[in-house]
Amino acid sequence: MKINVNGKAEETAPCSLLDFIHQKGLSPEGIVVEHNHNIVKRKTWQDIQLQENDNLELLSFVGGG
Amino acid sequence: MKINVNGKAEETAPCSLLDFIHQKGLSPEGIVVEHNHNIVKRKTWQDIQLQENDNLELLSFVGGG
Amino acid sequence: MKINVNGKAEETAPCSLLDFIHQKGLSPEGIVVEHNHNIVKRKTWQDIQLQENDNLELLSFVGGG
Amino acid sequence: MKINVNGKAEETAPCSLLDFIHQKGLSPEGIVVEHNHNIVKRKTWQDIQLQENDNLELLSFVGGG
Amino acid sequence: MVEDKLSIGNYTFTNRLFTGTGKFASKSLIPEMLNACGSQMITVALRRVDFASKTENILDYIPKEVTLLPNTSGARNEHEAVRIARIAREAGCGDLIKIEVITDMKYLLPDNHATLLATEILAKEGFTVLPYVSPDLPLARRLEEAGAAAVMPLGAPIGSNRGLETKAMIEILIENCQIPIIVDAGIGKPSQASAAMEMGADAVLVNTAISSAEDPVTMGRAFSLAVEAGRMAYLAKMREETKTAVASSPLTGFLS
Amino acid sequence: MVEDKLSIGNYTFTNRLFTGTGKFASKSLIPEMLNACGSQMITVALRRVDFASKTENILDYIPKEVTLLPNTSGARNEHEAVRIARIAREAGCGDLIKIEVITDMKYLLPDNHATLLATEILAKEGFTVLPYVSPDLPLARRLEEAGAAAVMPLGAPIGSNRGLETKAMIEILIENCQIPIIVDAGIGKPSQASAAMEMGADAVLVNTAISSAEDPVTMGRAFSLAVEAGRMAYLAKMREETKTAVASSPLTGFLS
Amino acid sequence: MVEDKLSIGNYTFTNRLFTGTGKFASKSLIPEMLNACGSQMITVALRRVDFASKTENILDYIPKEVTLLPNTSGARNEHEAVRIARIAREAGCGDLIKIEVITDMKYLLPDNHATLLATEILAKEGFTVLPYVSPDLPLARRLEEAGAAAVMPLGAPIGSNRGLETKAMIEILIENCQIPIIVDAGIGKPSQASAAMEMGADAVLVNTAISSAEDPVTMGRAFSLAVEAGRMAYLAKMREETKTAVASSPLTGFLS
Amino acid sequence: MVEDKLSIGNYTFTNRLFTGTGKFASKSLIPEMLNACGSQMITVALRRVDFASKTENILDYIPKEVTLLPNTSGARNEHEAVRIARIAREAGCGDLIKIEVITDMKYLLPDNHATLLATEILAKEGFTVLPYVSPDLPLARRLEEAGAAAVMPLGAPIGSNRGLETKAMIEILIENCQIPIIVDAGIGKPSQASAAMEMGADAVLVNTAISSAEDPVTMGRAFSLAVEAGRMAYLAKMREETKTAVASSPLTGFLS
Repeated sequence: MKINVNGKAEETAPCSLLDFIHQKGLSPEGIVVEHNHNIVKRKTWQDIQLQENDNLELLSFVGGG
Repeated sequence: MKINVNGKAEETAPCSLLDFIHQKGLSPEGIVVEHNHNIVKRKTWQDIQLQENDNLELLSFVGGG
Repeated sequence: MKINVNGKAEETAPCSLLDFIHQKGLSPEGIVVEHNHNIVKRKTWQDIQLQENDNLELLSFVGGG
Repeated sequence: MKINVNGKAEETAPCSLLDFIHQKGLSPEGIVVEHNHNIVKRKTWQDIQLQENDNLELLSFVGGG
Repeated sequence: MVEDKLSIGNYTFTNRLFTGTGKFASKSLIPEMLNACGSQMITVALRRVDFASKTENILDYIPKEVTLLPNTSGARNEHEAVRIARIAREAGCGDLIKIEVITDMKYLLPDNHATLLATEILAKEGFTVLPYVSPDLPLARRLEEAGAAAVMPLGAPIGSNRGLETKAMIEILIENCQIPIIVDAGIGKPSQASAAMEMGADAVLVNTAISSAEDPVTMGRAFSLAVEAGRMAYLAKMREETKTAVASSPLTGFLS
Repeated sequence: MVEDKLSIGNYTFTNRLFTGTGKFASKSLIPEMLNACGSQMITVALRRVDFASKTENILDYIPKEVTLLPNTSGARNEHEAVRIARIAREAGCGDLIKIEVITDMKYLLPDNHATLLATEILAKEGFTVLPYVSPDLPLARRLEEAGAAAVMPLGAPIGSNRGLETKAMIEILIENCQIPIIVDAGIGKPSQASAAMEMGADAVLVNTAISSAEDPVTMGRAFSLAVEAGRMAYLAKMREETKTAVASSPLTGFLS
Repeated sequence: MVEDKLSIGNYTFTNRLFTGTGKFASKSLIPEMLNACGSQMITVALRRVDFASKTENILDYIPKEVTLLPNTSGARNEHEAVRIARIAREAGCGDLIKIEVITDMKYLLPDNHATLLATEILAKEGFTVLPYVSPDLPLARRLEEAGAAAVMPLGAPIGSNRGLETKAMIEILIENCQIPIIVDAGIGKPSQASAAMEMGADAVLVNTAISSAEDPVTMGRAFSLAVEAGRMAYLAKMREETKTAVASSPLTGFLS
Repeated sequence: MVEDKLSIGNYTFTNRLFTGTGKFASKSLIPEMLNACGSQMITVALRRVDFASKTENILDYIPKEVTLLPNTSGARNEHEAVRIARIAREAGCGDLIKIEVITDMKYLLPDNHATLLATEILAKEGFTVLPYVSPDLPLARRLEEAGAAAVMPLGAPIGSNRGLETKAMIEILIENCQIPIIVDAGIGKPSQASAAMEMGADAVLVNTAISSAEDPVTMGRAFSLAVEAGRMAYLAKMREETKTAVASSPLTGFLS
């Protein structure tokens, strides 16, 4: 199915948000997720099933002043 | 009758705004008047009859930076 | 006899420079002495007998920047 | 004969200082001359006959701050 | 050099020193000062007539050819500023207005945001608006969009004579704004007015430093010369500083 | 205002900007610049005639009414300075001499002591001596005793345009010397010349900032206006700075 | 001396140098720098994960005992700033937020008004809000009323190392605000950080001057010493300047 | 970082803040201050014993491990300076001497030439000579040739707290002298001491700013931290200023 990740369309098999993050090779710590424009707490990621056309923003902290 | 001039109550006989200004010993040039919160052009002063409880602001230019 | 100490004339009985310094109630440490315009080392003070009209400068360290 | 002009040796026929300056294509105004280390006034130039090994400094004003 | 004119809205000036009418020991010094410095625009304030002391009309002391710039001093917010501006225009002083909204009575610093709001309203009403502000680039850009005819950043607190203490921020306005930048407030010495012009300011407004000088007429003249000097230097392009020296006389020894 | 004259030795000036002839792109700019700024004294240097390049005589470009101030540039010690001074006088340039003894070729800083020694000799010989020095009060007092006609402290290295970097020390000279103080070297902007005059300098000498400007003629004019402005401000007495604001408009609210 | 603590909202600090994580040649320098300077709060930014370059998590380089101060860099208006703040809090970084709303990409000057609007919203939501602004007293008072925990005025453009160019306006904030004043941006040298503290600033935030130094670890230490020095001097009360000298040794001659 | 030592003649120091004993409200503050700041060299003056007031010996207040630097204050010429130096050495204070020859009682400015003459004599006699002078490169080079162990240029008049007013000239000394440059006199704030070290000074000497502070012990500590900070920054190499901003956070928008 098609979902939107950080502004780009991607194909992915149906899975939970947590699975998706692991597929991307990211470690959940220090990542923040907006799922369809709502911030979703880390502990809920495994319960969120990604749907066709979902919109994800995966954010993390970087150096800044 | 009682009118309000520059924030103070005053007694005056019924008269035109222009007459009132002359009574105060002011020369119309360089004076601006708010009559009941409306700015009134100089040429209309003689036609404005002061009424009981009218509110007048008589203003003029002073030094400023 | 009369000697000159720090620009002032003084009366004193004949004595050694060291005795004189003790008479003045000064502790030799941190004092420097010019005897007739020559700097005299501390260890020689006891051997120096003051003479009529001798000139002494007794100096010490004070606060300075 | 050989003379020394502004630090360089030069050949010249015997002549007066004034002639020499004209030969060099210089206009006397605004030029100052040291002849054998003495400043020589302009009016005397025509009377000065250059000798073998004379030393001349020909100076002029330039821009400066 | 082709004549160097400054346009503010529909007004044109050849003299880049603007002056003020505040704090002169005697009003009769004002026309003398104007005559000595050639300033073509001068500020005035508006207040209730004081019946107690029959104060003469300040306008009587300002030659007709000098443009009046009423200010909104006394305004504590945008609404009062707008009201004062309208009254001033009604008084026949034309449509120029210096917006001054001040709430702090110790440093008399302008309220930038209230000034922006007043600018938006008055520009729409056709005023030629000169807002007095603390130098701030994003604000200055909003003032431009709002239709301000110029921006008047302060150099230092009003009347303090402290000079160009906001120099760095004013330079940024000069570099990034399209409308004229007029340095207002805080300038205490001609050299500071000159420095403002050298860095590219379009004009300066000086009141206190002139009116409170021991000899205001001569001081007015001094400021106008300094402003002209600074402007000329800006146009004639100064060289950069160098760390080391650059000889003005030949570097060679005298006889080498 | 009664005319404000500056006397240096037997010479009198009404214009307090002195100029120099170094580094003009074309010598023909010199008379134009002098005409634009009204400078009444200008420096020149002395060097061996260069037979290779028939250089025109710099003096041909200086109007007769402008006083010449030969400098001793190129001198590495007091002896050379004395020799150059004597030659310059012989050349019919009068008895004015700017003593410049420089050994450091990077910052071109003057040798204060050698300058004092040359001053002692030349003053005795009847020269009107203007020594160029680093600002130093005890030295300046010796120069006075030696018969110097003025002291010329540097503001910054020659030609650096860095401005009044020695301001504090120059102020002390101004306060404590009887003879005129002429700020020389380093002034890069009219505002800096103005500032020097505001603090009480008697004159300034500017060469590089004028000759190396993109438009030297206009820049010359700018400097003369700035010097006049600073002098006027000094005479008209500026008020001190204040920490807080001092209202120029009435402090009362608009309707109170 | 009783311990000198700084409280910002519910947070307390004994070290008044705050630091940033931007522009380190290697992230591994960050913990070394923090260890060398003892800074107790450090800024971080938030951005989209870049799948291309698996960048390590900046948080892994910050010791647990150091407080995180997320900034809203990248925000072009108050709405984006609010959104970033909420995300940062959600990320478990606590409720501290440095509001940074920037539209000008050349000087990176903050949008004071948008910053005020974001502050009003976030303070209501329980954030400990540190707004980064151009120094402006009326604005600072509104930030206080809006519930800001401190005000962070800039000294000069971000990363410019130009120092305390807004000194005069920052001093006015310090004198007139109740909440802490933290000088942020533009500080390039320890002496400038020291000067900010001497005039009464409560803290300084330094990033570029440390991270872009040739030796960031030593530079971090230098800044922390300078900040401590300036704070101590402020508490130990310096004497005023005097125009003339004040002898430190007895003024009498040696033998008189 | 390898230990950073300063050698002056045969003496070596790890702390670059030198202090003075003048003007302490109570002499008992001196050892406390020394303990707080770790200064390793301190100045003392020499005067006639005052029989009237049995003044305690200043040396009793200086820990043995702290090096004494007697000054020649009170000297009006090179001869008195030489005499004082010889007496001080005789007193068993070692061969260090700060030459101070002052004739002007208002600004206490040093007599550079007399100081050079005294330096020539005392260096030949084996003294470790530290001459206190107005910054002047040609003079500093002569002091080097004469065998001075360091040069001590003034930042401003003694005790004035005016700071680094001769900054430009001191920078030139630092760049061009081989022997250590110790900024002495006029430093009023830690930030100024820091700035002197940042520009490459080898040490600073501070007396009045410490002794006349409300809390001299804390102020001593503040100065030592500032000096260390400035030195570290000099060694860690600061980046140059830039006109425009240099982002410390990513310049991209938040979600772009």
